[in-house]
Amino acid sequence: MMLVKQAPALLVIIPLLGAFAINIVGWFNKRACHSLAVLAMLGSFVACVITLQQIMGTGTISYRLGGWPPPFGIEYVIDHFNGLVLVTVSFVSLLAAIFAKQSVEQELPHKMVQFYTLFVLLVTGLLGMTVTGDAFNLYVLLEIAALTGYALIALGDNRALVAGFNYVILGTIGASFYLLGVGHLYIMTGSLNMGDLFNILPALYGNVAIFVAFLLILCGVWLKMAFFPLHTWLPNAYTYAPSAAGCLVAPLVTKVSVYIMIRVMLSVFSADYVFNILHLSDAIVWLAVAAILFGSILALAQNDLKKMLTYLIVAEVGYMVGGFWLATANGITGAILHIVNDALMTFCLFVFAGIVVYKTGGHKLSDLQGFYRKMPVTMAAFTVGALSMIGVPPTAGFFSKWYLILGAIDGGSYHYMAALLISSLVNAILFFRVIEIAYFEPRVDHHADHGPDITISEAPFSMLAPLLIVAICLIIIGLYSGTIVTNIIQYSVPPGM
Amino acid sequence: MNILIIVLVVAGLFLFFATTVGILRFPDFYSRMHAAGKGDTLSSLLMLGGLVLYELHEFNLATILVGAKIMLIAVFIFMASPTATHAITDAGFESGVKPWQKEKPGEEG
Amino acid sequence: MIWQIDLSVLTLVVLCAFATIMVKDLLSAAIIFGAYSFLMCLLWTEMGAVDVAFTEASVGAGVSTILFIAITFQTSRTVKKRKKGRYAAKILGLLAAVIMGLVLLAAEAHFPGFGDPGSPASLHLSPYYITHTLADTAVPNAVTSVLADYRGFDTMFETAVIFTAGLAVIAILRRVKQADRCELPEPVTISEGYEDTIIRFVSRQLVPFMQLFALYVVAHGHHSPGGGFQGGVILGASFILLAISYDLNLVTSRMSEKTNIMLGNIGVLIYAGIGVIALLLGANFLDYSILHKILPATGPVMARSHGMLGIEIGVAIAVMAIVIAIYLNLSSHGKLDKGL
Amino acid sequence: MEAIVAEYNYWIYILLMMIGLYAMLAKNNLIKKVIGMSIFQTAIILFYVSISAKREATIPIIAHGHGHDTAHAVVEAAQYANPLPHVLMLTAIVVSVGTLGVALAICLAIHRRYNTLEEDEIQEQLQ
Amino acid sequence: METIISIKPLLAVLVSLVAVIPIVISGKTPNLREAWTFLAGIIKFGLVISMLPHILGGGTIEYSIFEVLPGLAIKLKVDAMGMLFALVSSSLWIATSAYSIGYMRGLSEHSQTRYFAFFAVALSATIGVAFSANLFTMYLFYEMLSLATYPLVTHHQDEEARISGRKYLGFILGTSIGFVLPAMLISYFAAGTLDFGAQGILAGHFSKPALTVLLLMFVFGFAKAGIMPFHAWLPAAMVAPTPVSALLHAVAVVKVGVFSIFRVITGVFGTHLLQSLDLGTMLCYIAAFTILTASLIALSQDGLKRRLAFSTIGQLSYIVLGASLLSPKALTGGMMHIAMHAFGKITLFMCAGAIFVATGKKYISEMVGIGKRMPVTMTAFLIGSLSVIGLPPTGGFISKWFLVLGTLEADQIVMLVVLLGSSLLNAAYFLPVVYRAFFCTPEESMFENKVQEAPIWCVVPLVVTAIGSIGLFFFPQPFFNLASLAVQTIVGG
Repeated sequence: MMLVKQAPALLVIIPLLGAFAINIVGWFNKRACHSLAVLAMLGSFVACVITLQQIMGTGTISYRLGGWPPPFGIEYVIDHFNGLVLVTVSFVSLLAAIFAKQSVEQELPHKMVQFYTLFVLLVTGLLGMTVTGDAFNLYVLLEIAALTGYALIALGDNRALVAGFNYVILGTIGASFYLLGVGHLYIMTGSLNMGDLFNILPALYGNVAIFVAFLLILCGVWLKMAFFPLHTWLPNAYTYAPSAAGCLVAPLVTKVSVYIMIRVMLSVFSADYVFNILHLSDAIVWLAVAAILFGSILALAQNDLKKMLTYLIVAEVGYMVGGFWLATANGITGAILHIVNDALMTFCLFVFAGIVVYKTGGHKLSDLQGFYRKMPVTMAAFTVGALSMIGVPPTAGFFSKWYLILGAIDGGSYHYMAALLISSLVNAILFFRVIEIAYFEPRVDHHADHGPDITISEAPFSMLAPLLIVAICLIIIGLYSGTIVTNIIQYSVPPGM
Repeated sequence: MNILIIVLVVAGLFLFFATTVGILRFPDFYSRMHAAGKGDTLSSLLMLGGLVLYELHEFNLATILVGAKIMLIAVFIFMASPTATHAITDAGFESGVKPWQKEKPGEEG
Repeated sequence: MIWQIDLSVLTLVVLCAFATIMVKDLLSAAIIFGAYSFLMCLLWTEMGAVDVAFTEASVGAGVSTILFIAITFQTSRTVKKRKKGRYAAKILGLLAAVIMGLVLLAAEAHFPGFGDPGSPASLHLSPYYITHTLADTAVPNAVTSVLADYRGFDTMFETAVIFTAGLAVIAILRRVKQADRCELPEPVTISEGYEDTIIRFVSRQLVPFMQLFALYVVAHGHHSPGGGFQGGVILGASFILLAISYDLNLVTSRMSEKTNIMLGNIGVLIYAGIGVIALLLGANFLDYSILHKILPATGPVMARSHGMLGIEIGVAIAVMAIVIAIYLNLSSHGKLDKGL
Repeated sequence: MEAIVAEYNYWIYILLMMIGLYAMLAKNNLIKKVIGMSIFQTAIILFYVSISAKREATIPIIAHGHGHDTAHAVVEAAQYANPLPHVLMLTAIVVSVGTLGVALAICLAIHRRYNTLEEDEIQEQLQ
Repeated sequence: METIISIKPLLAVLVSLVAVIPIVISGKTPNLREAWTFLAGIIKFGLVISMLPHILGGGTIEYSIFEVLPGLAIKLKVDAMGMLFALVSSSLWIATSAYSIGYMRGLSEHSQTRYFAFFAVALSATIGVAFSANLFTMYLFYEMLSLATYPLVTHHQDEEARISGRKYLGFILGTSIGFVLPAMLISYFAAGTLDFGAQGILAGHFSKPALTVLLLMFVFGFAKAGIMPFHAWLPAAMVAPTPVSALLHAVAVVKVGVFSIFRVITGVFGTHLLQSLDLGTMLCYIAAFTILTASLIALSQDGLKRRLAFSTIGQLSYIVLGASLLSPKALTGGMMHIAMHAFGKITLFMCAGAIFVATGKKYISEMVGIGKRMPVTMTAFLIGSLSVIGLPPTGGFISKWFLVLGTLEADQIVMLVVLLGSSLLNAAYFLPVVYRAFFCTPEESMFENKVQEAPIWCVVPLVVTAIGSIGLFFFPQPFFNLASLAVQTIVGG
């Protein structure tokens, strides 16, 4: 009972403590790190599920840290929206932790302890960002996630360092913009608590300073989520990161940033302010269209699997941002649903990329030759992920796209719909190119230029299991997306839309 | 009392000014460091002393505590500042900075 | 607040910023940056933000500068004249800067005036903290009470951030593999073959005082500026001083890497642990007042005060360890045996 | 004069932010970028601290706080500076030094691999 | 006309899907594997048959599997039209699989397990389309079919297969995502449902131009129907092994395409709506164009399979034409043509395959006098071509007869001319083949090694289907009744 009451705190504290446990134990026994990490992830996942259950029972939960009443203390506010995101994040990170074992042993044998600690801390940061109801607390956790992210990415090969550095610079600009925006809100209202701000702000909607705060926060979050004009850091950073890190960072960081955007727009400002008072929707939807097309087309130009995926992420971010700014109930539903689906899809694909790296040592498309023959199960799972990316029913990707397009029709922005369809077609081309290579071209083993001399066969179980689980989830979630929407998401769509 | 304070502080300020002029005007590295090290240390000592006296105007435990703290600061400056100057000068010497002499023919340029 | 000082210092700050960006010699850039930070903390003292100033003095003017200097020694000291002036980047940067500047100016026009007692910021939340801190927590230093109690959760993650940073630096730089160690450049060192008695003596004398002072700052943070973080930084700085005046081996012999990491962990664990204890005692996370159940002879209010002391200590330990770790790794290319 | 005084801090923080941003985006040397980053963050801290300043207010340490008898002495909020931004900025400073450390570490590692800190040279080596 | 809820349709869909598992498991022992295939086929056929009486009794069978989104369920519904299609495909599957055993073994193809597995999946999808109760379900199975047939089309895994596979998916997926998906969403947004209604669901939601665009999106979107200009995948897909081509053309893919168009026209738009807006005529001309062009191209093809492919394109548009004439008789004819053409065309393809197995010849010009060597096959070929041309005594005649009546009923004289003209063209590109085969003496140089009939597994099925298409001339009742039932519900509804 007590644990149920404390679940909101536990879901962040368990991984935090876990990180230190890993770091201490790791000094004595490297092997223990992985299992500890998995345990921590499992714990926070359970806590998340309990929390979500609670919400669906009793509605929004507010948890006062230090027992201080808001707005004086920091509070956790958990409603259906971030309940859902919490479960997604913790689930994906649990799978990622399971996946990490082999690939870390192969890629970073000497940095295991640090890797797992940073890994778990990153998850802590993400969960904290998702769960908090305090604008500044969000910034601190943002920075934790960011720092761990920089480090995890910089652990990769040589190019990763440069990419990591750019990420540091741009990421810091983003976080600082967010902080500055919060500062503007604070100087105008004197409050930091989201709910409190939500109540105070309407009196100030006319004020330019508030608008600037809005812009700053938006730009900051866009930098973090690599929205189209500000995406430059992402592709290299995610391509050259260690694959175990990529599996965690790529699916989650951008999605959580999207979550933050929606959260701030709806819970600090209001749908009324964002959509009706400011007339930015059209411009931003056009930007999103640009993002989608740009991402898809550049993805088409890549001959490197991971890089292709990273450009797809840019496009997917365009989906979500655009979907939200369609300013229709369907659009927002689609955006939220897509946060969940895209996290899973991206994870599926990046895990696959990780397996490719583990098996062949490279991540060029040409490394996939003959995979269907050598590792049919893996390829089957990958195919599911690809289909979901393309948006073929009954995979999850189809249904979020469904809602997004409905939203587009609803809001009469057909250019967005067109962009979605085009990018689906491009995805189809992309993934069938991959499948063709893996299906038609016979494997020519050239281990000379490839590091690990592993004969290509099915991936080890600890890598295969997460892949299969997530592939199955993609279909199950696809089938149950109606249930998810009616029971969870519709509560987070602002009323009166 | 006040007179003393004023004298101390003004002397400190003057020395600071002198130090600055020295650093700007002296011909070479070593002499500048010389100006900086000495003037800096002494002037800060004087001013801190002035402040202590000022604190002790009304005389009770709290003010004595503060005064003691200020004196401690003075002591540390007294230890640290010359050492720093020495270190810098020494480093300069190690890296072979030549001392300045009055120009002899053939040394211009 | 004396606006004359305000204005003049601000102007100096801007000059320093320009200089440190423009100057070609990285070492002097680092020094000027130190001056910049120091002017900043003057400014803040003068605005009444003593704790911030204290932190900035110890971090910005102290540790950051040292780190910059270390990195300058280990890499290259001068900025190369670039072959082709990258106008694209310059124009982009200028454009971005100007646009941001204009936007911020537009907002600035609607701010309440500087130092206006009637601004919402000074009326909405802060009065509560100022008026209640004594009654709620028996800590006269409002900053400490807000930092460690009202918003203690932020501070816990702040500690986690610094811990993360240290870990990140280790993860990126630390070298264990033998091959890895060989292929890398020997770190530059100034300390070997050059023993200056004066410096060594003085710094050896100063170190204990520094540490004493650090402990004072930690313990007295309730009543005066300072607290765990500043104290921790000073503790770390004392070790850095040793490392500079002698060499890294002395430090590593005093505090091995393992001890260091352990301390870092333990520090944050103390913080989180106190929170968890509160949680186990049935209150919310980090609700120290519940601690009076286990602390002898303390009411809920004093329990908060003691809880804060506890976490300040934790913060201090963690910060000290991490500052040392960062410096050691940066100054020795992650080899920890010889370096600056 | 009053007008200037009322605005000056904010102008300066904007100026500093512009300098920092420019350095981060336009400078070629990585260390310079990092310095720009630090300036950028310090500027934001300056902004927050300026928010907290109050005329005729002293540092936010409640006077005569020693001893618990005065625990319920009436405290005038107007005479103390606003402590909240100070707290936030303590955190921000820590964050910035953390970021600084990581950035410098990456710089060092880059220099270790590419033996230069000039962005364009690194790019050349990457081609 | 009562409706019963029964799980039978679901079983009918799933049985071959489930069969995949044992097929894959028993991949090492071919006999067992093919035994599974047969078992599944027979069970499926049995299930379909078992539902037949109820349907003939004018009832329908429904089974709602899963409510995915509010107002959007994966739902199966068996009505006359679906039953007709299901009957055709499930019965022909057995024939095809029997044939493919002979074919694959005769050529000792590689990775036959994969082949049979995906074959089964494709059949599930086909039945799924036949039984789907709303557009969404249909779209789902439609895509499933496209993906399941990809490995079949590209079975050889060589460069040619790769290119044509690209073409295949490019056309099929491209159109279905690019046209059908948005069209479906727009209709869903407007009508709030996607369930097929007797009189459509779009009535009163759209202006005429909007409806026109929507209709075109659907018609071209279902590129499996091979309406020009989206037909190019069909000849390309000829690289596949012959049984696959047979499946594609006769049983599964193309029929799914036209069936979907049929469904959309009748179930989503509704004949009355189209009539009132006079959109049928437009479709008629599109179909007519395809018919004539395809027939003309077919004339110029030397490769037997390619000629058959183009003839298929033409024949499909007959069905579309039947749908778009919107008159009861034409609808009946169109539906029956699904069945009749299926039997005829599958015979032809099997023959082509048999010839290839026996002699390795692909080109008509090489088949001079082959009739003397393989009389059974070529007789079957003759029957098949008669059926496709539409001459008695073959089933093709009946369906075409109804189409002709339909044109008169809808007094579209142009279409009548088109039908007759195209029949002449059909004759012109089929009969020469037969003539050469039987009445020209081969120069011996072409037949160095003595050729006789293809293996028994190949011959039997094509004989069966040939007999079937004759039988359908004398006993068209089952299909005829189903078709007329369907038409009643559509027109009289």
